[in-house]
Amino acid sequence: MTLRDYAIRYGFIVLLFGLIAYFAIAADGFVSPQSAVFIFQSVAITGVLALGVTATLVVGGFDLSIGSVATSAMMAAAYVMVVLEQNVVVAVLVCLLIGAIVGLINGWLIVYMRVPDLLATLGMMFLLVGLQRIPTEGRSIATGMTMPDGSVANGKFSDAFLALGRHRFDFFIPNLIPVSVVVLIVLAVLIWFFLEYTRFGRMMYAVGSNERAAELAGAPVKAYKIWAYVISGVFASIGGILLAARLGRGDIASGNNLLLDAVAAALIGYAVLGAAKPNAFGTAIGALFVGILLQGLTMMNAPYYTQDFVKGVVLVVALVFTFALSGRGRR
Amino acid sequence: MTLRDYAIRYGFIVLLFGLIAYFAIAADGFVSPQSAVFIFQSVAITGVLALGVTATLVVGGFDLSIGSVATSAMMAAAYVMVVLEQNVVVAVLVCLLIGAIVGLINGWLIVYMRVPDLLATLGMMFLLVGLQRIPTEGRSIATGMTMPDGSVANGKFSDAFLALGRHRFDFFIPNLIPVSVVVLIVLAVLIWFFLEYTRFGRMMYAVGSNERAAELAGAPVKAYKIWAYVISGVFASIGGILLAARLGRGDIASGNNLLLDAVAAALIGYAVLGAAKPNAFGTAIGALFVGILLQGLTMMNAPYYTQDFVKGVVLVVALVFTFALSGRGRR
Amino acid sequence: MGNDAVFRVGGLRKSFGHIEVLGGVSLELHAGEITVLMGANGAGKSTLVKIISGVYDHAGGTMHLAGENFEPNTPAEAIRAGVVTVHQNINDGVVADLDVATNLTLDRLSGKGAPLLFNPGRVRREARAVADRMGLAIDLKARISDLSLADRQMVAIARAMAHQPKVLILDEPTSSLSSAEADRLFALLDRLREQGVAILYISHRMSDIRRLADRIVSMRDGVISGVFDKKPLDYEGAVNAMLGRKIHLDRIEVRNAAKPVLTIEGLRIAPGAKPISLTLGDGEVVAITGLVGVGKTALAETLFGLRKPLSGTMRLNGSPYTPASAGEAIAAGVFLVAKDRGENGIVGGFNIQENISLPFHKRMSRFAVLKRGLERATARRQIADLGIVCRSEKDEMTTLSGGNQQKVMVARWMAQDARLFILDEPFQGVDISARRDIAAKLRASANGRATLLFVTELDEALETADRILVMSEQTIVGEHRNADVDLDRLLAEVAGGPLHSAA
Amino acid sequence: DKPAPFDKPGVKIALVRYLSTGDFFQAYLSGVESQSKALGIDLRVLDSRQDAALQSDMVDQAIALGVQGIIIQHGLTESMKDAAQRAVDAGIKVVAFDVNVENPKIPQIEQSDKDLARLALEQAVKDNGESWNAGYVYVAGIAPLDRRNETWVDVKKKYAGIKEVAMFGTLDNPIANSVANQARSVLQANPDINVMFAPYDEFAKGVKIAVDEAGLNKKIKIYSADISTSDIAAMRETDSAWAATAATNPAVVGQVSVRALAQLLAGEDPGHNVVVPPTLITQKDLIDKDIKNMEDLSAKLPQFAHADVAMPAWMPNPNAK
Ligand SMILES: Nc1ncnc2c1ncn2[C@@H]1O[C@H](COP(=O)(O)OP(=O)(O)OP(=O)(O)O)[C@@H](O)[C@H]1O
Ligand SMILES: Nc1ncnc2c1ncn2[C@@H]1O[C@H](COP(=O)(O)OP(=O)(O)OP(=O)(O)O)[C@@H](O)[C@H]1O
Ligand SMILES: [Mg+2]
Ligand SMILES: [Mg+2]
Repeated sequence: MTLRDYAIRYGFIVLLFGLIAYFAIAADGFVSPQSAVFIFQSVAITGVLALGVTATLVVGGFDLSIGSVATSAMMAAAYVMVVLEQNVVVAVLVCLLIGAIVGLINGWLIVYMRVPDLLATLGMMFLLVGLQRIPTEGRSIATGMTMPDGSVANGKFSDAFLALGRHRFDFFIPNLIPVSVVVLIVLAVLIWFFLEYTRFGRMMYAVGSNERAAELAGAPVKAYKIWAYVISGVFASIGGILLAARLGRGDIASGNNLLLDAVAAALIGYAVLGAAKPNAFGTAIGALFVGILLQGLTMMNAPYYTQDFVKGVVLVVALVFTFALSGRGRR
Repeated sequence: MTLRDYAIRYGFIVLLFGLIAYFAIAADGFVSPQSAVFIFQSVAITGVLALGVTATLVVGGFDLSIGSVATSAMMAAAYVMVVLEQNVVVAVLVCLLIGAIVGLINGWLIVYMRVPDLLATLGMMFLLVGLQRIPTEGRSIATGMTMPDGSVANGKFSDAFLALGRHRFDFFIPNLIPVSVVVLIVLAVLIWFFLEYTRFGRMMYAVGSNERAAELAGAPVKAYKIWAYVISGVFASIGGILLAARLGRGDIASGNNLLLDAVAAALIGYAVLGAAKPNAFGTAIGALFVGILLQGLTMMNAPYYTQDFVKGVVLVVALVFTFALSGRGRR
Repeated sequence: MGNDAVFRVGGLRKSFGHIEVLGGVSLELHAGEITVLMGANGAGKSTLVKIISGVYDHAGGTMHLAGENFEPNTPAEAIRAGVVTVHQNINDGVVADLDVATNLTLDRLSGKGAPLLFNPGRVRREARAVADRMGLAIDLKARISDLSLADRQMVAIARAMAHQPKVLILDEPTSSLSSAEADRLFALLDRLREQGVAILYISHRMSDIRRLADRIVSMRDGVISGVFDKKPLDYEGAVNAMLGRKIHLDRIEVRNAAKPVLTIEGLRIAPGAKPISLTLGDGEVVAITGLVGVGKTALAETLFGLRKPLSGTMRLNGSPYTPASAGEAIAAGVFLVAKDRGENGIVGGFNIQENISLPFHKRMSRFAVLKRGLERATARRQIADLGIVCRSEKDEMTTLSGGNQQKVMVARWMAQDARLFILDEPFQGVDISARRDIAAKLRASANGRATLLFVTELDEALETADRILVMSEQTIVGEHRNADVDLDRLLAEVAGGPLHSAA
Repeated sequence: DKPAPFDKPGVKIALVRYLSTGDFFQAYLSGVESQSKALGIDLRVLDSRQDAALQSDMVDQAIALGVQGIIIQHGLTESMKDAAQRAVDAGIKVVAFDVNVENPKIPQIEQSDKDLARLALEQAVKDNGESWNAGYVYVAGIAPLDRRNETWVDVKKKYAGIKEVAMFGTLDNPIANSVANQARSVLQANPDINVMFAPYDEFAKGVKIAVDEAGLNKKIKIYSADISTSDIAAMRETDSAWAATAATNPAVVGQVSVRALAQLLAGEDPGHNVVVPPTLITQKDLIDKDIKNMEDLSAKLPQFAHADVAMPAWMPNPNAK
């Protein structure tokens, strides 16, 4: 490998370590197990969403609805527990079901109705943003809330559900690793293994690169594409469950920022290890990268607007570096 | 033409008229010149942005930075007039320059640095969102504001500039048509004519459909792509100027929804007249469609969250109708 | 003719990474003369063409057009200087989403002097003129994406012709044309030759070369290995120079079918078509030939489960065979090498190894996890077997020459044993020696399966098959044992179909 | 017994909103609705969804609809000033809530952001003395937050011992989640913080999550503004760091807005500044009085349930059962 090849492959990782080194020196308290765990925790939700959208990127699609699926799942979890007074299992199942159904509808629209992916998922996004507010007429859901009909909702978030957001596992240090981080890591490893090492994952890449060729090689292309959207929907709903568990209520929010941050992580993933294609490992690193950047800047007391700015600059520079060097598509 | 062809071609238009007819009956005061003008005015800014992003869609790209370009232009206009105490011409030129420069950078990143379009423009979006807040440390810009250094900014929005947002031309009825609507219509006609009836426009479609073939046929493909982003940037900055002129201040919280609404309009445009590709006429109709829908719903006293929901449902249904019937991509 | 060279290339060099593809190529083109460039797959022909036409830059050497230095940085500059090229990859020549008229006049939309406004009426008139010159009978309003490959190719050629070029370069222009269309192209090339255009023509088809060549230049491994301009031209010498060895022309030994593998009865593939009945036997290689658009691909697709027959039955090894999808066909042991590899075969994001294993993931995995070792071993075996020119099994497909890409497509489906092996235009862009190799491999491995070939080129059928069937108007109209074929009858049966393309 | 025009039902008014998403705005709307109902008013809601330009158009639209009164809820001075003037010129009565339209004819309904911040900070000083290290959550450019910020700046000037060691904040949604992420970093970097001032309940919720996650809930106290049912639950948790919040009841503000407008329509003068006084709500209040939700709060803190503002004798009280 030439120096350039090394730069393409490891440039981004080097940048990441450079960043860590810089913050370690410049920001008090940046280097500690707690801090590391916290970075993971802060990106757990967007990371899970980003891993899901990676699946749709792999089959050559895109899913703009993930942010709203996450907030819909959060609202649904709260509604099931607080208003319908059901237990944690029902709440989690309802969320996952919502994710799967939305994914199925997205996939159906795109595959069978041939609506372009951006379009179908954008429509779904608007639809969900509205839908999730209808049952409570736009109110957030919390124990003791007054429903539109004047009654009071007396259910509460079960402790088991809240533990998803708050419990911490011991790991050398007691009470170190939160459930959400474990969920992130497990899902990342799962989807990474799935995409890289199983025949289904491989075929999804084939579908994304040349659909017709994959079909002529005997793959049920339509099914693969729909599955990708289902994965994306289910992952987004898991993100929503984590969000509900962390907030302890059903919070009215559009999820736009979740969408953008997740997409940023997945796209940064293109640059990791010079992959230049969607990949789960890259997505996870991309999410971490954004987390480290924001954590470090916040610890250095940088105002919020400089964080967006720095995020943008680093993103652009890192990507120029990777893509310009890798020379994909150069003659 | 078969019935189906008619349905594909005119289905969306019929839907539009159906909607208008429905609201005319159901909502008091929906049918009036003022109401029509109001609809145009309510979509003028997103419409201008949508027309710009159409140009990037035509060359097979995408521009996620338009919303932030518009708000940056708005902040810049306010800064130039209020803090730097310059006149209207300077303010407008600075805005257009910002749009053009951002477009050039986007184009350069995508064409020469080969950064994928979504990635490059997403990075630019973050960057601008941060950048526009730095000069005033996140404050909104209005006459009499205190600057970070403690001084007071005493410039004001010139009347000529405010007229861009507030003046109304007489048209049968006195003071009927606002400047922004005229701008929208002029830009829509311009870009429509450009894309459909000039060789540059045709070539842009060729570039979007098959970059390599266009290049081998002797087209300066790189230049066309960069131009598309410049168009998009400049249109977005015009949107920002209109926004600033209407608000009379540089408000950091405004313009959140511009990106998504503009993208929705441009994508709905695919369905108009069965085009199934980005086109300026469709984009304009798409923007109007959203405007009519929201206006009608508002007049029927529908709460805000049902508006998102209905927007999503109508969007999805209209598109399923068009794309499923047209059978594009069917073998 | 044979006097001053209009176009001269001297000592041209080009490398991709560490691999030198052109090692100092010198070439002259003369006005009013057709120079045929011959070379095995991967010899560097297309690379040379891309340098001349301004797509690639080069590492050394000179180019002169009419005595002046010629250094195009972009395709646009080359075109404006009068050097017009039809590239090998057809889809690089047309814009699928635009209509025929715009495609025919596409290059008039750029450059100085082009009218600013796009006037659909004028464009259609201009396109009509261009089409008429070529005798092209295509609906000008049709979208390219609705056209067959052959029609797309004709559109790309017609546009190049319309330029009144000084130098015209055609890189395998007939690889997907029928003989009727090729004849029209040849007639046109004759006219251009008379008008004094210098033409560089690249082809692997001997029939084209015999028909057109004034001079032959042979190329091997990135250098010119022979120039033949004495009449009568020494075709055999040219082939030997391009291969670096003598080609041995074994007559094929025609075999008779053993027990039947596939039996088709009363199969109708298009409304109004006569039913097809045929039997393919074990160990037999059968070629189906016919003009473009007579239904060859439709029949192939029917056998592979991609389309449903209107009526009729198929039996595979005696049991009913009704595939509903490619997946089911593959599971039943029916494999198809589809035509048009760029669209239907190659997965661009995958390397050679991943392309080869594509249809056999299930067989190459345990608990859904792919066995990468097996995958690699299979790819290596296939690369060696078919003589694919590449650095390793990890090469990206885009770095292979056209012919080698085609070999990968054949290699993919030969990686496992088939019951019925269908190949639709498998020799597209493959050089003579590789074609013989593939044909020999097909024949050598034919036992245990039935092999069915769809080819437009009659030569290819004669070189490969035990039996030749003729197709016309969506049905089989003739059958010949490939020994002492009655060529007159065969050609008459071929011509019995419509002369125009279907789409 | 009610003065004209309220002697007959069917008086038409419009509520022109800038902000609508969130509990505060939902509760405000419900207050507007309940008071309108009590007065027999036909209410139109025009929702600009944070589009300031659209909001000013909506005033024109309301004029075209022929309403008799308009409530402008939030928005920007610059964009609403002219629109409000046009409405006044058209002979329509207008009141404005939380946006200064700089018009002597238009009563300004206010929930006094300065008072909100002041009440919360006074409590903070009472609980923690006059010197502490504060983390402050603030995003510039949002009008009510800017006004609350002024009070914070004043308080810092007044007490030299109060140090702002970190300032952070974001409006990325879900806001509480994003603020929680930031607050975690801030707490990690500044272990000396003992008071968090988060003058917006979404901010406070985020800070509370971070404080809990960092296990610092006994060490840090949170002071905020605004209240909702879920805020009450969060404040009532055992060892909750959320010590106090100052709030006006958004539903009451909504009712007051309608009442002030009704007074104008009836020819009375509600005064130019109609201020709805805020209430301080401490953790101790909530626990001692066993307040679990907004209804309990209204029932047990009467000053929260009803403000005797813009309340002439003829005015029906929608809260009266
Ligand atoms: N972009 C590229 N990167 C690396 N190697 C390349 C690239 N393009 C071509 N090559 C290599 O250059 C050599 C010449 O390829 P070229 O396409 O010129 O062959 P050709 O003579 O046109 O063959 P064919 O008859 O098969 O079309 C091949 O070995 C090929 O692998
Ligand atoms: N009028 C048409 N419109 C769309 N597709 C068509 C039309 N005619 C044929 N096709 C498609 O084009 C392909 C080629 O058709 P067909 O089988 O008739 O040609 P062929 O004899 O195989 O010719 P070729 O030599 O070009 O492969 C088939 O997949 C068929 O479905
Ligand atoms: Mg070639
Ligand atoms: Mg065929």
